[in-house]
Amino acid sequence: MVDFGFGLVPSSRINLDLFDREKFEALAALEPDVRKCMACGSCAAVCTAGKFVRTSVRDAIEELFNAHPDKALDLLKSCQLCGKCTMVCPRGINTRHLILSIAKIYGTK
Amino acid sequence: MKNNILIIGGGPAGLEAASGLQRLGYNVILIERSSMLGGHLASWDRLFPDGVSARGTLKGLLAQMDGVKCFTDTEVRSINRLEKSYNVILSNGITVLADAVLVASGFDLFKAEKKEEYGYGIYDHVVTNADLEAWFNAGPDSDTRIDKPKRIGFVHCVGSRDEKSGCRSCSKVCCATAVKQACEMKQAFPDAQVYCFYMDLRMFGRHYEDLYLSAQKDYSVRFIRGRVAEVSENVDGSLLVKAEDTVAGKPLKVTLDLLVLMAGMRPSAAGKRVGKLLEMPMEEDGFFAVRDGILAGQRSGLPGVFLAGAATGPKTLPETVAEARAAVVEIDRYLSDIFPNVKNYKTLVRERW
Amino acid sequence: MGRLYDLLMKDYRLKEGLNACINCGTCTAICPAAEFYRYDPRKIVDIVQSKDEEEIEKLLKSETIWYCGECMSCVTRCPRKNAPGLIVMALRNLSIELGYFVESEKGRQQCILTKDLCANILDYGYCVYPRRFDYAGHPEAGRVWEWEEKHLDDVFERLGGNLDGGGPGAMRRIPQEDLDELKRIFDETGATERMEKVRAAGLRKAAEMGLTEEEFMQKIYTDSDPKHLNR
Amino acid sequence: MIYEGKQKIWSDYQKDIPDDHYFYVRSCIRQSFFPASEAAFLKITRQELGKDIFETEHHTTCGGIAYHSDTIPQETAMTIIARQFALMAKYGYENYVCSCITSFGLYCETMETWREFPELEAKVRENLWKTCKLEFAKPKVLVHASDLIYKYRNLIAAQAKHKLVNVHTGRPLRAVEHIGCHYSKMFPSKGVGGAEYPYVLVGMIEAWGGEIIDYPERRHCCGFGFRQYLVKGNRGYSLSNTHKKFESMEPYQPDLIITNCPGCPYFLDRWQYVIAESTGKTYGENGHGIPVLTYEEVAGLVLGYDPWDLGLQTHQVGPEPLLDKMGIEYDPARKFLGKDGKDIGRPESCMYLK
Repeated sequence: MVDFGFGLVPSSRINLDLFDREKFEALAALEPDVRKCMACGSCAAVCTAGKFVRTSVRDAIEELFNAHPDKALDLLKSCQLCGKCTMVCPRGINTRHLILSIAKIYGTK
Repeated sequence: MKNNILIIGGGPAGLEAASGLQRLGYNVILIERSSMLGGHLASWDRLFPDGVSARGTLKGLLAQMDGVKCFTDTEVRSINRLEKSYNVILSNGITVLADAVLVASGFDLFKAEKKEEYGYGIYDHVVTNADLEAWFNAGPDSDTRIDKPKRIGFVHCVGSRDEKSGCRSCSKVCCATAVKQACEMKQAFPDAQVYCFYMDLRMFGRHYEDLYLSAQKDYSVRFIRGRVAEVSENVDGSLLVKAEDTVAGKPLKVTLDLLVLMAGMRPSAAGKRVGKLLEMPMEEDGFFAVRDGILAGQRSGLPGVFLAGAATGPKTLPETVAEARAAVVEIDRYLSDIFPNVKNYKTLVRERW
Repeated sequence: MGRLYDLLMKDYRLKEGLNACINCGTCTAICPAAEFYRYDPRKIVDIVQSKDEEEIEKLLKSETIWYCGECMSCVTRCPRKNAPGLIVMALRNLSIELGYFVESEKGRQQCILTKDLCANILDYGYCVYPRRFDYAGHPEAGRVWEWEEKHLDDVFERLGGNLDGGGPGAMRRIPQEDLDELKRIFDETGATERMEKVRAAGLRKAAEMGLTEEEFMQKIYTDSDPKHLNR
Repeated sequence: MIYEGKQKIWSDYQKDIPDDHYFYVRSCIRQSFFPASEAAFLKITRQELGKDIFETEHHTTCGGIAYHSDTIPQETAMTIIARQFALMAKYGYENYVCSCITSFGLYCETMETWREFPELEAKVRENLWKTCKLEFAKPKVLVHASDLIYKYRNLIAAQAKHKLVNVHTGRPLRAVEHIGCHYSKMFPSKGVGGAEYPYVLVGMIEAWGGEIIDYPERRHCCGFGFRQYLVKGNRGYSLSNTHKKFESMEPYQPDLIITNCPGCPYFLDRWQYVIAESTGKTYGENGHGIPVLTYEEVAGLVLGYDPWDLGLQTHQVGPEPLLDKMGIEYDPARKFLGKDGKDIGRPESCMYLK
């Protein structure tokens, strides 16, 4: 193989065809409210951990839909389960339970 | 002698106003360009937000038309303003001396093929909101483009909020229509994955937000905040759709078996012709101007010419019906003022409440 | 209204390219750069229209504005008739004017681009000149170019070109009087000044990085920090 | 795919292309890498069709690549352009045809900006007089050289020696068309067929017997990106965009790619080489690439010109599979000879790409 000093670079494009529906259905069975998010960002705005480390329930849900569960977990790894997001969610999502459920379904441990 | 009122347009606005004016005792003549009454409602299947039957609603409107002279397949050929009224010659040869004219010319659906990058009329599995309603009406085998789709996308704002296609404004009804149709497609194809591509979800009316929530919760519709930028066709005939997920801030692609374009509401071409004959003022967006958007929403800039429904911009069906009733009141006031000596026979038969 | 925004608005490309953005993402959806760099043109337009001085300054010193390939695919699609590609050009122009471009790795590349392209125009009257397109610096030009480079005169003769020859034809030598006119255009319209400005800023940055001009040029030609790319 | 739908769009985007009398302006990239293509354009238009296409040695670059690499100010580019236009008028022409797509886009952009901001036009007019003592002028009609070949496509077909048909199977050859981004993406009305479904190359392929492939990434940029190629550290961008296109067109098994932009054929050709040599992947049959041709080269082949006169030996992806399908006779031994049979060696062979 020839080394040209540069090569193909990774793509950032979301490919919805890769979405793992079965796994998401398992999550929704545990916590149906995951579907109710309307991406308003209230949770991220009040997030205690988010002031120090990028943390966002909203973005994590989006990443799950976008076939990047690894990124979703990354966005939640600093969560302290303080529950402020649950208090502010206008759709009344039990975000703490949702976060725990995501960890359960998608977590490696 | 009674006052003659000419109503141009046999859609929901024209029908509702006609029955109201007839009931007050006026002599009402309604003309409709096409061969049947009902306008766009006649080709729709179910109505948001509660899914009531469009056919049933139209039946309700038509049931009160007794006494109204209706001419279908009829257009205005010429209009001349006289001192207090209008001399109107119709395409069927009849001349009407109208003391008031109600323009209820409605809207045209945006021609989706004008949004070239979405490939309507080019790619095999791209349809419009109207096509989908026709398919709901006519049954599963009525449209080969809709072939047991497993992945379905809805594109909001097609020909709306788009200066490229000559329309800056919002068409108001497409968001709710898209969400309604998304749920209906899920009912038809429970295994399908359904996506809605939106910029803002304008679910402003009563029960609309419930419809949205239900689409998410009960029908698993995925809402993606991003305008579809481009559609193309794969070698197997499926569609490749590109947008940005603006929540994630990343470009996105998805393969779909069916794409539904939410064609917006544009000024009716036939209405524009009438407007030209009357020299009735229009706004930049092509819809007719009203005298006062709050206090005189049914009055045009011309004496004795009134407006109702989507002729003055995108409206929901309840708004259209309410405007038609408002027009009845406005016309009645106007005619009582201008023709104080004409005795219109007001109905004495009380409704049975 | 802040200073940088005002400076930007003097650029005809911004006047042409910015109506109110609605953040719909059509530009990013089909942007060739958005997929391969950490790049979102929508956000650039949004920052400019925010008129936030601090954010605009950050942008002018950022890597972000150098990711665009100026293909202008975004222009076709924007529902508000914006031209994100033209907005990026105006930002780059201002970044160069203010000397901010050397603060980013991608921005510094202007030093070598300006030097090479302007030299080609002033020396030969062309943006590209084959004798200055070397296989060593362009291994992707292929084995065929490796061969052509060695036999450029013969290849051009064979293909009906007129390399460095008189009169019309492909790659002819452009008469000196015409090159002189190009030079006068450069002097009159700010291109010469731009060349000097870019070189001076580059030299300053090279000194700051402890590099000679040559080392600096070599470095900016080949360097590419992984941070530009997606993981 | 519904062909009639495209026809409707094509009929909306027809442009005025005068039949004759043009001032011709060359392309920097095309001259450097495809000099025989420009020679073929002049031979076809002047000798085969008897058109008046005038060229002066005094014209220069339009500055487009420097402008789009952000190395010269807008006003500099505009004044260089004004100089080109002034030369056209000086030699008595009012129709302007350029060989380069970047130029074409920049001319369109410039004229549009002048129209919108007359004070800028006045400034450029003044610059032009001050620096070159030339009278400001604007072309009556501006076209790209591919517009002209499109216009003459049926005349060329009438003189065709070969068709874009597989002589072994009798089937039309399957062509991918690649339009330079600056041809119509900025100003859809300036391109034949518009921005979404450009017809300029499709028309040629159809007239010469071939069949067009419409694949998902058809509209995507080749990835040149000016600075994204010119600086070595950025070339991953350029390569990756071409790669995206090839991955998308692969299932359609195209016989050739036809281009109208000077840079695109270079990139679509050379990046196939890089992909092959660095990953082992090839997109044609049996280790070959997909031949990438300029529209002049395709027109030349159709008219029976010798492939080596057309410069097909300077492509890294060998054209032989295409020549064989078209039934064109060629002498492999003469491929890399210089003028009058002079031996000038030959390129080294590649590791993966045949």
